[in-house]
Amino acid sequence: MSEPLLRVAGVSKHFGGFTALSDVNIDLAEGERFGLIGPNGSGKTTLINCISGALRNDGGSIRFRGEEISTLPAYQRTRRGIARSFQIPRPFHSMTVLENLLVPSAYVIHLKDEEGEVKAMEILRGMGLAERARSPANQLSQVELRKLELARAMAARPKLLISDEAMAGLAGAEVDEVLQILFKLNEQGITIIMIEHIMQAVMRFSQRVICLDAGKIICEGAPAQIVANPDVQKAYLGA
Amino acid sequence: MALELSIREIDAGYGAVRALHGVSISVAGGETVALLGTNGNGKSTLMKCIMGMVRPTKGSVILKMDSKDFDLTKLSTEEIVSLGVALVPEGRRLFPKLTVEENLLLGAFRKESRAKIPENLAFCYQAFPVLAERKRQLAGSMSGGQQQMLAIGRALMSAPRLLLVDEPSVGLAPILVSHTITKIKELKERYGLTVLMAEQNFHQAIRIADRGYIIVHGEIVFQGGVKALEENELVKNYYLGTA
Amino acid sequence: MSIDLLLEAILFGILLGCFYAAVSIGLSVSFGLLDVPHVAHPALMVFGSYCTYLLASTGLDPIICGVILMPVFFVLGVLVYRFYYETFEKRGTEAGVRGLAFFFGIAFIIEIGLILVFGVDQRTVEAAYIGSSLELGEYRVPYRMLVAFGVALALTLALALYLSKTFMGRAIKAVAQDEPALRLMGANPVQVKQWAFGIATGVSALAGAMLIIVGPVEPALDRLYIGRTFCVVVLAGLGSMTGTLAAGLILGIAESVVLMLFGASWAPAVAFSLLLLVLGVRPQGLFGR
Amino acid sequence: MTGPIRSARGFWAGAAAAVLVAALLCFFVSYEYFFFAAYIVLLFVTLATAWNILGGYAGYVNFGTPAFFGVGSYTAVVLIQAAGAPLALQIVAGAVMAGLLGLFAGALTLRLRGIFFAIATVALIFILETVFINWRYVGGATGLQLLRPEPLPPFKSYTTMLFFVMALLAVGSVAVARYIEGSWIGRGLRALRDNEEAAEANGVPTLKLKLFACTVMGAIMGAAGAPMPMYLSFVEPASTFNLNYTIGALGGAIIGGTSHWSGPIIGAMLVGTLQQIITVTISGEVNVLVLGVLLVLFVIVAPDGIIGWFRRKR
Repeated sequence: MSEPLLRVAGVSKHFGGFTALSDVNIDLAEGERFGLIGPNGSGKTTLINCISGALRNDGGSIRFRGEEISTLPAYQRTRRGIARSFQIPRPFHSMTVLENLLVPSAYVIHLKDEEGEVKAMEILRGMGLAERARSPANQLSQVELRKLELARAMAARPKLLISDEAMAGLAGAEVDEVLQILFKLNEQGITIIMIEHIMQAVMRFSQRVICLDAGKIICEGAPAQIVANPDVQKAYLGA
Repeated sequence: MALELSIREIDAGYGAVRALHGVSISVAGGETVALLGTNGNGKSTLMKCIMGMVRPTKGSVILKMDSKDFDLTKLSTEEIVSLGVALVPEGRRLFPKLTVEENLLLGAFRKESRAKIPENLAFCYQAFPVLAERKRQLAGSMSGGQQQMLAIGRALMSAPRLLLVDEPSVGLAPILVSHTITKIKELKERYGLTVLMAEQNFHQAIRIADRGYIIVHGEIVFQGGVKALEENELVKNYYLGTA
Repeated sequence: MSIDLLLEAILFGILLGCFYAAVSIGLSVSFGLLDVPHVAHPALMVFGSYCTYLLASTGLDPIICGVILMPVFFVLGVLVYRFYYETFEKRGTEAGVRGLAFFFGIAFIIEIGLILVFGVDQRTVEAAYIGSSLELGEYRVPYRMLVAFGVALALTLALALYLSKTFMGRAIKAVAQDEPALRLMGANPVQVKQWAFGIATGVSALAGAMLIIVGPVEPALDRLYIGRTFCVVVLAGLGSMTGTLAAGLILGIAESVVLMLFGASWAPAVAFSLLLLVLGVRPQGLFGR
Repeated sequence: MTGPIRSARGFWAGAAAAVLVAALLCFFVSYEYFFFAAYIVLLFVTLATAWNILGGYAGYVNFGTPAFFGVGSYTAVVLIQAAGAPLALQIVAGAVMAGLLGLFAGALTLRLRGIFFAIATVALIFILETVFINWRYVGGATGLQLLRPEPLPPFKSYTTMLFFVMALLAVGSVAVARYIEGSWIGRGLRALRDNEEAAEANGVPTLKLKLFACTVMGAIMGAAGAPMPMYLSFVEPASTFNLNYTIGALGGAIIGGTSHWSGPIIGAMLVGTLQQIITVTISGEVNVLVLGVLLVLFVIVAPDGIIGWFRRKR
C-alpha cells in the first residue's frame, strides 16, 4: 500500500510544563476533506502549526508525500505543497490584495509577475475578490481578509490546504460563501484540513473528522459517527 | 448580598465582525450562573464586555452594588477590578516568568485587597496545596492543571465580590476539569461570592450552577434553571451542531 | 605574567564589574523589562555626569549631587516615556524602526548638545576620596573605585529588592509579559511603564554621578557605554537583576584582564566583542529564562 | 504591460543623464571646492540608498554604517600599501570585504529581533575601530598620509576624478536598490517586514533574504568607503569609524522616505547639502545637531518622509 499524502505519527509538543499535544497520529489520503475539531485549547492550532512548520514538534514524525518534513523550515514545506491560512488574518499590510498573492506565486511557483498576475486574478475572481485586487490589504473588511488568507494560500498551488478557522466570526451567509469556496477547491483535487468551531460547517464539509481533547485524539470517524460518539459528547458537554 | 449584574441588549464585536447580538443576562448576588456554548459563540466577548476590555456598541452593562449603580461600559478595566470584580481569563494568562507567589501577590494589586493578603494567601495555599509546594517555581513551568489553579487563586487574591471565570476547562484533562469546577464551588461558598462562569463543558458547569444561559452565534437561545437545561433535548443539538 | 598581577586585575575587575552592573541596571529595566529600544540610555547617563559636574562645582559631594538629581531625572524619564508611548507604542505599526531611530537621534542630540555647551574637553569632579588609594599590602585600591563599588552594590540590591518586594515592582516585572492580564489585576500598564521608565532614568542620574567619580567624562563617552550597558543587559538575560550583577562582574573582570595583558588600547573592544559573542551564541543570556 | 517598461526606460534615461551631467561638470566647472563638497553629498546618497535596502525594505535598522564604510576604506589602504593597487580594484575589494562583514553580522544576529541586530552593528564599529587603532601597518591611531597618484586622463584633477567615480557609485547603488525594490526580492523583503511568519508560510526564505539584503548593503557601503582615503589623502580610525556616517545614512533614508528608492536620494541630497552649508558657515557640531534634530522631527511628525507628502497628496 502506498504511503498517504500526509502521515502524522506520534507527534508531541510541550510548552514549558504544559503538554499541548501528545502522541497524535493522523493519516490523510489525497483529495480528502478532513475536519479537525475539539474544544478550545485542545491543541488544534498547535497541531497545524507543527504540520505547517511554524512550530517544531518535540517528538514523532511528520511525513508529506513520503518525505520526512518535521525538520524543514516553514517555507520549504510550503514549497513542497502545504499551504495554510491564519486564524487571525495576517495580510502583508503594505501591499495590495494582488501583490499579496504575488508573494507565493513568485516564491513557491516561481512565476514571473505577468503570469502571476493572470493566475492571481483567476483565484481572486473565484473568491469574489477580483474588484478589490488593487486595494491596499489594510483597507479590507473581515470577510475580505478571510478570503484573502485563503486566496493567498491558493496562490501557492498547494496539494494540502489547511484552513484555520476561516469562518470564525462570520455571519451565516458569509459562512456558506467560504464553505462553497472550499468545496470548489477540493473538487480541483486539493486535500483540505478544516479547523472550525462552527460545527454545522465542519460536519457538512468533512468526509472524516478527528476530535482532539487536551492534546490527544479522542475519536476519529465520519461526521455522523463523531456527533454520536460518547467521548466527543463528553469532551464538549462534559461528563 | 446587595449585588446585581444586569446586561441588557448588548451588541459587540471586533471591527466589522459582530460577536454579540442583543444579549441580555442577569446575575443576582450569591448566584452561580453558567454561560454555556461551544467556542466562537461569543462567551469570551461577553466576559470582556463586563471587564471593559471590549466596548459594546449598543446596550448597557450595569453593576448594582450596595444600592449604587455602576455603568461598566464607562469604566476602565482597572476601575472595574477595583470595584471588586475579578476575571479568570480564558487561557489563564499567567505571568510565565514570575514565580507562583509573585503571580498570587500581583492578584492583590488593588488597594482594597492589600490588607487581607496574609489571610487570602494562606487560604489559597490551603485550597491549592500544590501552589504552596511550588511557590518559588516559575508559573510557565507548571502543568496545565496547576496553571488553572494558580489563575483562580490569583483572581481570589483580589478579594472579589463578583468572580468571572472564562472557560476554566480549557486544555485540561477530564479529571482535572471536574476537580477545577468543584474547587470553584467550594471557593464560592467559602467567600460568599457571586459567580458567572463561561464554560462549554455542559455537564460539569451545571453541576455547580443555579441557572444557565445557552449562547449560540452571539445570541442567547435558551435560559433556565439547572433542571430545565438538563431536560432540554435541544442542548445537545445546539452544541454538536445537529440542530 | 605573574599571579600577583592577575589577582590585582581580577580584584580591580570586581570593583569595575559592580560599577558596570550599576550603570546598566537602568537599561535592564527600560530595555530588559519594558522592551523599549532605549539606545539613548548611556547618553542620558553622561548627561547626568555633566549635571553632577555643575552641581558639584558648588562644593557638594558628587554622590549627594547624584541623589539630588534622581527625582529630576525621574520626572524626565516619565516625560520621555509618555512621549514615546503617545508617538510610537500607541500607533503600533513599525514602532521598531522609528523607535530605534528616535532614541538614536535623542542620544545624538544630547551628545552634541553637551559638546556645544561644555566643549570636547574632559571634565572631573573633586572629592576627598578621589585621587587617593587604599593600601592593602602590596595592592593599591583607589578610594574612588571603592566608593563607586559601594554605591553600585547598594543601588543594584535596592532596585532588585524593590522589584521583587513591592506591588509596583512586581507589576513592572509583569508588564511586558502580558499587558491585558496586568489590567485584570487592577493596574494600568501605561502608568506602570511610565513609572518604571522614570525609575530607570532616575537611577541613571546616580550612575552618571558615579561615572564622573570613577574617571573623567567627555560628551562622546556614551558611545563606549552603549557597548558596556547592552553587553551587561543581554548577557544577564533581559530583565534579570541578579543576572545584571553577575554579568557586570564578568565584563569588569574581562576588561581588566585584557587591559593588563594587551594594554588600554584594546579595552574598548572587550564589551563589544563579548556582546557580539553573546548575541551569536546565547542570545537569551546567561540567566535568561 | 507597458507601464513598468516605460518607467524602466525613464529610469535608465535619467541615470544616463545624471552620469552625463556629472561628466560635463567635470570639464566645465573649475572651482575645485565644488567637487570636494559634491563628493560628500553623493557619498551620502550612496550610503542612504544602501541603508534603505535593509532598513527600509526589510525593516532592520543598521547603526553600523561606519563599520562597513570603514572596512571599505581600510581595505583600500591595505591594497595601496601592499601593492599600490588601482582605484577600481580598491573599490571592488572594499565591496567584497564589507559585503562579507554584512554576511557575518547578519548570520550572527538577523535571526533575532531588530534591536539586537542594531546593537550588534554598533559593536562592529567599535571593534573594528579598536582593531585599526592597534594595526600599525595601516597607520594605527595616528593615521597615515597617502600620496595621490596622477589622475587618469581625461580628468584634470584627482578630486574631479573621485567626484565622477562617486557619481557612478551613487547611480549604480540606486539602480541596484531600484532593481531589488521592484523584483521578487523586494516583495519578499516587504512581506517579511509586514509579517515574518506569514512570509515564511508563503514560501519566502526569510533568513536568506535578510542575509542577502545585509550583504548587498554592506558591499555598497564598502565600495563607497574605498575611495575615501584618497579623497582625504589621509586615513585614521577616529574619522573613518565616525558615527556621523550612521546618522547620515539613517537620517537621509528616513527623512527622504523609506518606501521608495527615490526617498534616500532626496533625503541625502537635502541633508548632505544642508550639512555642507552649515559646516562652512557655522560649525561641524551644529551641522550634526541639526541633522539629529531633523531626524527626530521627521520620525515623529512625518514618518513617511518627504516622499510621503507627495504620495499622500496624489
